[in-house]
Amino acid sequence: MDDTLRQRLDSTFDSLRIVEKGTNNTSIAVGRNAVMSVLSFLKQSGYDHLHAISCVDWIDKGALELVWVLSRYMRPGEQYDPKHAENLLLRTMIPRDPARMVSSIPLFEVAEPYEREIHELFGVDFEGHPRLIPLFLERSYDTPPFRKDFDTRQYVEDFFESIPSIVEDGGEGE
Amino acid sequence: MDRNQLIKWLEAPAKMGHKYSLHAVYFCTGCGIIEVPPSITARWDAERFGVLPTASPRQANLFLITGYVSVKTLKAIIRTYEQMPEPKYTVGFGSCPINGGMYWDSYNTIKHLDKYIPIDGWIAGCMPRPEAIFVAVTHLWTLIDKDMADGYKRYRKYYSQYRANQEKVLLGLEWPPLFPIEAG
Amino acid sequence: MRIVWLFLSPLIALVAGVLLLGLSRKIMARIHWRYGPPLLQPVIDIIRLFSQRSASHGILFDLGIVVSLAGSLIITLFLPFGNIAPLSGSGGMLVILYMMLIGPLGIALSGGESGNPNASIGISRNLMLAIGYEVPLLMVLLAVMTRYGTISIVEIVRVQQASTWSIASWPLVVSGLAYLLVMPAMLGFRPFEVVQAPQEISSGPMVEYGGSYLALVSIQHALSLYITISLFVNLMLGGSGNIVIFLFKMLVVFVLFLFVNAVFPRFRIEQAVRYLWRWPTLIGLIGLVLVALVGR
Amino acid sequence: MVSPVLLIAVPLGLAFAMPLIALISRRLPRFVPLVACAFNLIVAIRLIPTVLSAPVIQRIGGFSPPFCINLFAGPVGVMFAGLIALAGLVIAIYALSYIRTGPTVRYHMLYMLLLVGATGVVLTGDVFNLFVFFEVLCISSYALVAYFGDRNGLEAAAKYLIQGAVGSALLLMGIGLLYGLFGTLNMADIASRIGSVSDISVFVPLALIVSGLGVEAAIFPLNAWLPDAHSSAPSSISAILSGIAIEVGLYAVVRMIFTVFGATSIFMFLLFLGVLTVLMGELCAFAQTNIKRMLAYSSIGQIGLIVFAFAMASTISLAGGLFQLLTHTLSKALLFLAAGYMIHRSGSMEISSLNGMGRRMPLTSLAFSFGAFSIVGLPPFIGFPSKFLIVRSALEKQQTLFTLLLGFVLLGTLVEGAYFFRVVQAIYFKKSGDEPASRSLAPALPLISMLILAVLIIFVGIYPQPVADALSTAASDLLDRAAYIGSVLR
Amino acid sequence: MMVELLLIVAFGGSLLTYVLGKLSSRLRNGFALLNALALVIMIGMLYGQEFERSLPFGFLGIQFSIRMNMLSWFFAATILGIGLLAVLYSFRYMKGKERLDYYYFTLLFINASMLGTVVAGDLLSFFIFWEMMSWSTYLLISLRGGGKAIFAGIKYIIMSLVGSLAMLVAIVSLYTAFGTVDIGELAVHMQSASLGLALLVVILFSITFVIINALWPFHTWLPDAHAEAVSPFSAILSAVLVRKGLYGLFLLMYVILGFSFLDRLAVGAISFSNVLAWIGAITIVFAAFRALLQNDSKRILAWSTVGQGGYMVLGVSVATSMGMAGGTFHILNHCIYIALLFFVAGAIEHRTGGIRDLDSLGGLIKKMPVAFVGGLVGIFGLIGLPLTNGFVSKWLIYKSLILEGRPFLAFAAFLGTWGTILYGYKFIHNIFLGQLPDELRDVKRVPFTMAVPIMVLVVLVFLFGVLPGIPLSVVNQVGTYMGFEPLDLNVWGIPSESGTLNVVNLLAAIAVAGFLVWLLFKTLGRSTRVDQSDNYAAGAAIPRGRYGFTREFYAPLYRIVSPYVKDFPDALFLWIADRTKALGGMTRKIYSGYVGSYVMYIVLFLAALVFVQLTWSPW
Repeated sequence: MDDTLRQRLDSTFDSLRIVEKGTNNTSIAVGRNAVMSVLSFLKQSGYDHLHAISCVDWIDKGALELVWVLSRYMRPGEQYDPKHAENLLLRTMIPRDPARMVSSIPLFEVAEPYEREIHELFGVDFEGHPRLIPLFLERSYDTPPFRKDFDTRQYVEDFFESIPSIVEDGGEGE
Repeated sequence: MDRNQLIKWLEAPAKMGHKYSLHAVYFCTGCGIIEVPPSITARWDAERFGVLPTASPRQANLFLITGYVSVKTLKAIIRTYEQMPEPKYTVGFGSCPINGGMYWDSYNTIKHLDKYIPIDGWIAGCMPRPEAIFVAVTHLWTLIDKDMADGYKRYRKYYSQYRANQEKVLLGLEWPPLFPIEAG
Repeated sequence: MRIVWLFLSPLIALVAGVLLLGLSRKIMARIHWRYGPPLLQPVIDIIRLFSQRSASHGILFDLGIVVSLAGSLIITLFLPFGNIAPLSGSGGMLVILYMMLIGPLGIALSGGESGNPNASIGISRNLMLAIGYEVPLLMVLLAVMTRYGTISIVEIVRVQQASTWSIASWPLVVSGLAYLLVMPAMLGFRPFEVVQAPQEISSGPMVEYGGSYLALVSIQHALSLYITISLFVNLMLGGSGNIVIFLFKMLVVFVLFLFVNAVFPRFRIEQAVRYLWRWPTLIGLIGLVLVALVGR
Repeated sequence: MVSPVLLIAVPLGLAFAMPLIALISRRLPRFVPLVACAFNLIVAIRLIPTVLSAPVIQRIGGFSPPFCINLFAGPVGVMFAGLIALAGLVIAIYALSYIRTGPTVRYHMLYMLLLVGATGVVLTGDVFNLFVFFEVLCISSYALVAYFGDRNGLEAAAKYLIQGAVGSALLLMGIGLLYGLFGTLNMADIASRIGSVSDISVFVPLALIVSGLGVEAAIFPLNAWLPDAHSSAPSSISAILSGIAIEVGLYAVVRMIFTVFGATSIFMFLLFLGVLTVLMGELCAFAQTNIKRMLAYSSIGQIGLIVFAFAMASTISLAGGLFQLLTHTLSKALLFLAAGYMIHRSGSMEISSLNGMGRRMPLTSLAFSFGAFSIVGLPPFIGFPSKFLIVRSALEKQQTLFTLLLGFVLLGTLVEGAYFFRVVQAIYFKKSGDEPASRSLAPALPLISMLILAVLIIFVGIYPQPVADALSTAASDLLDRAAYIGSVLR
Repeated sequence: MMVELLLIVAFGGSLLTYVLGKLSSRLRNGFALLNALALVIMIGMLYGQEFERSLPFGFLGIQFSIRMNMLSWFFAATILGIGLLAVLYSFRYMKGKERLDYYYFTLLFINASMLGTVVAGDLLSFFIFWEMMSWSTYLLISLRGGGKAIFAGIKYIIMSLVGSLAMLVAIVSLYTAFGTVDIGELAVHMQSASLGLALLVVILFSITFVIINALWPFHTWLPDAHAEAVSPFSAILSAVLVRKGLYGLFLLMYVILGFSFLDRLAVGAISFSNVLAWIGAITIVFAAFRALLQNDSKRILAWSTVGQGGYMVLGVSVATSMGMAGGTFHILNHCIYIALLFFVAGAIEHRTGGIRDLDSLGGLIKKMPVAFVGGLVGIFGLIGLPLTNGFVSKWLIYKSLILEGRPFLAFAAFLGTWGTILYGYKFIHNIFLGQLPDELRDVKRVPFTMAVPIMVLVVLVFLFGVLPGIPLSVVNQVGTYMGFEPLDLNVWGIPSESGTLNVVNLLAAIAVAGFLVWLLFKTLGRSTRVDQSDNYAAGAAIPRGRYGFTREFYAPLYRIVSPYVKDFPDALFLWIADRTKALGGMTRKIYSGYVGSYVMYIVLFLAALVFVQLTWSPW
């Protein structure tokens, strides 16, 4: 992440924290409602490839953290060179119970399946998402399975054990 | 082909036929399938036992489920099992179909497969080796001999229970029940 | 005496066909360095299939299989087998050519009835492959028929018995070569195994065949194997006087094409038809022209 | 036996009496042409049996033949007169209800004059008399073409007038030269003296007369007036024009060449001219979208066919030519009449506007298709025997040139078949987009006239024998000059 | 006296049907059926009679005459048989459509005029009936209206006009040469005819007959005409009307000229029969591969008619007694199973509301079993499977070709058969087999009056296949009439020495084998009926209504074959058509509308006349 970008980021956005951990591992923490503007700014400055959106469940802080993984392959004015790939993480915290977030599909079409996955597994509701239908799971669960407060063993206990095994001898002989 | 083999052939050709010609539908799910190719090629050669991979379930009588069964895969397994012609045997391959294996506490995997479709034989082990398949096959021979491999009969007899379990897990199937379910 | 042969020759054909099938699986296994199933594995398969209850898609689904097997059985009556040819009098080569058509057509009708797209794709591939190999095959057959000036196959065999095999006689060696190039396609062996490609269209027309249907179809497959090879032996290799030599010749031919089958990958249907309409047809055409020039 | 001069005198008298009759009552003059034509038809039919044996020579003015104007009522002449009377009668019936607006009295008078001119040209035996009647015919047809008085009607009439005038001037010069050479105007007299003069001095008048008459007879280079005249004239007039006027012009050309000049060497030129006319007519018609222009061009094609038949100068070919002339008169009249009412109903002359006419005017479209099928020459209709005779006469020549030219002519009929069938299909099988297909028959009178023509077409088509015999005697009469001269100068 | 009555009843019947139609449709239908039935009975009574009688009235000095012999009886029987079935079929098929009186009148009028051509004793009446047949067919082809039907109609009438003009010139040149048009007398005169005249007559006549018989270069009108005509009429069109061309060829080659005369016409290898044979061969192969590319049920059948025409010409041109018998018998067989196939296609179109596109049909075997049986038997006959009538006639043709030592022609014929198998199966598969689409779920069965003709023809296909002796005896008599020694045959087949055909062994073998296999299947196999949705789809439930493979059924073959089977005769004729239109447009420029140029033309004409006379004085 070159310095010119850092200064421009600081100047345009106020509540912004940039953390550098080693080479090529910078992350930007930003407020919930500034995400879209930062995303579009980053997109204009070359970070146009959204790898993935992932979600972390900070149950003790009572918040869900959404992480956009972006990367850039050519500095403005330079030729495309895969060796110059620079990755960037954009983090934001959203409350757990009214877990609601603006969908980033207008900026990145590719975000559609990621947002559906997060909606299905973390229960985050993305406004403006065209098709928030289940992606992997056959069944629906009251607390989304990937949340920490979802006790999977308990669920298995209640649901799978509850299914009776086949009563063999009940019927008459063959 | 000694004498008593011949007598067995004459007395119960169907059973002997089934023993020595087990055409298998390999249901490639989970990590078990990687064990199947070596078992049918030069090193282990399943064909010696008459075990041959077939293209469609209609042509098969052995159903090998080779790995963990997620909820979505169960729908395909039930569909394939129901499309196989009648005297059919299923073998659960590896510990996952038996009791969920290492995914025992996962919300998305089926723990006891025999609650949904009848299983005739199990091969324990978290990825049993190809020889284990042949042990299973020979074991299946003895079961067929003693008429104990009657999974398909149990399925027909207790179909209502099986169907109930299936519908409970899969919230409604897209095809009608295989056998008519009596009231209740 | 002829009545006995009337019932015996289909049985012999059946046994020979099934043995050939079993042998082919054994030899393929040996080529793969595998031990391979017992020789009578096809018989075991058929017994097991007959004991299975299967799903039917309608009357035509059953009738088609029955017609195709009946058709193949009848051809064995027309083909001379060693010196026995029970019905060869009533029709000759033309009847054989048309009856060879009933087998695939019967399966095509019942496969179509099964309502499965894999079956329909398999059938359309089968018919395309058929018109592919029919072009050179017809040239070869016409060359043979015009060369010997008759359409009765018994006559052709008798002339070959007297003189040399037709594959060795001058103008027909070219046609023989074309016939050799076309045989894998007729047998449905590996370079041209587009019809029952298990990996691509899950065994083509046979996708919906269950127990007894699959049994009848495998019997029909064995019979068509027998018919194709015995036709080749009769026309090209002079179909010998007694049965043993006849069977031996069939075995040699069969093993030759089995080796080809064991090592070749599979054509795409378009490549197969383009190949069949290029080299075998060219050679067949040259053969036909030579026969026409050399004169009767 | 009634004298042929009545054929001319009565209609002439009635024509001039027309204004007086108009004074008596406005609606009466419409029936005068009807009466005249009927009378003519009866007289002609009465005359035919006598004339078939020997031609009737009628002296006018009491002098002996070379000096007086004589009428030559041969089989050809009388048959033509009958045909003119028949066509005139039918079209007069049609015109009763078709011509309502504008100066109807003048229309009927001119119509009568046209018929008189035509009958006169056909019957006269005197060259100058031929010119006089020819002028009467042409002038009345110029006037009638401009009857509607709309823009292209007037323009077409003007063009027709200019060309006709040039033609008549040439004709007059030719006759003057003839008179200068032989000092007589009687056809038979000229015919007998024609051999005594050097070739070139005979050829010039022949060229002048042929091209003069050719303008009216619509032979290829001279027929530029026909498409405009026929398409912008009222339908009844274009019917009478292409039915009668052209045929009479053609008769005059043939009479001049065969009997008066006896110039047998010009036939080869006429042959090529005929074939050229056929091809020109048919090809132009093929590219037409206006129904009346198409029918006009098809008339050119048919005329070319008739010229082709006449130019072969054998009795069968002349009989075929006359038969084809009869076919053309009847079927082309029927086509124009039917087309007239279809245009009247659909409002525009475009073929596309005729779509679905089969439902709206079933009888008229049936008549139209009868006419179309008979012009193309399909069996049960009148066109087939005439085409058969022409083909037979061409092939009887046993020369490859004639077979080749016949091939071209048949190609012409093929093209003709193409565009006529296209129209028939448009009428029957195309749906007319706009208003619902309310069945409204044409008024009774035109239907009657169309019905008469249709019945004639089918009857002669099925049983052509009597007509064919009569025409062959007429053809032989046209051919032998000696008999003509002998009977007149005896 | 009977033949005149036949003609009167035929023509009178058609006119009366029209008149009755005005009164009530039931009366008209009843009368049409009665008329057709009466005609069939009358032709039955005329079997075996052989006479030639001149009629009282003539035409321009030429006497008409009537001629009845085995050849004309054979064709007349096919015309009236198929005519009866077509009339019966069209009661239900045409119900509810408009212009029914017109339809029935033209249908019976065409049948009558075809009858006339066959019964005509002299060439002029033959020509008159021929012309009436062609323009009434034109009127019936474009019955349905709409752009394509009109295009098909115009195309047909122009090509048949070319044919009939050529025939007119030929007939008249014969008349001028010998003074008579009577077929009997001509046959005598022709032996002494000059070579040039004979060549001209042969070429002109064969142009007409090749056009009507839709052989290769002049076939282009047939596919359009069939696809656009109503089904009962396209059945008549392809079964019988197209075969008038063959009747003409028989008349020309055997009755008038006699085959010995034709060989004299040959120059080196190019003899008349050779050229005809090669045209037939090209037609077979070209039509077979063109039919593969079609996607409309009627167009496939139309192209198969073109192809089968090639077989008949092939059989006839070999001109041995066996080839002749094969060709003639194939005419009868083809007329049976192609009419059957068109009735089936019509029934499908009638029941599914006019769907003819093969991609949107399927699975109709469940809903229309009668149509399926008809279609299957028709396709079997078309292919020529043993036990069907097509097999016997194709067997005769192939045998004569091979024994005559003409392998390349035999190769073309065999290739044609394989092409037939491919498009025949496509016809059956796309319509009857496979998944039944949702919108066709409530299709009703084939109505009774349409099922009767289908069933009659199915019985005929098998009857003539199993007992070929019956039809072959009639074909033998036709052969003897044309100067060929009859085949020695018994009821079951041809016991000749060089390779016999014995259908009874075939029948017995197939019956026994079939029964045995059925027994094996019934005892050993136990199967349960399963609905079409219970199908293998790699574990998934099948998508409703979209689970089938019909589109571009032979796609790889299309890619290989399509560059070679472009229909260039069709393109050629269309190019000629619009060239003449352009030429017409150009010539119209002469009438430029400017009167000055008109007058200039007159003066120029005069000047040219005089100038030519002065310089060369030719006149």
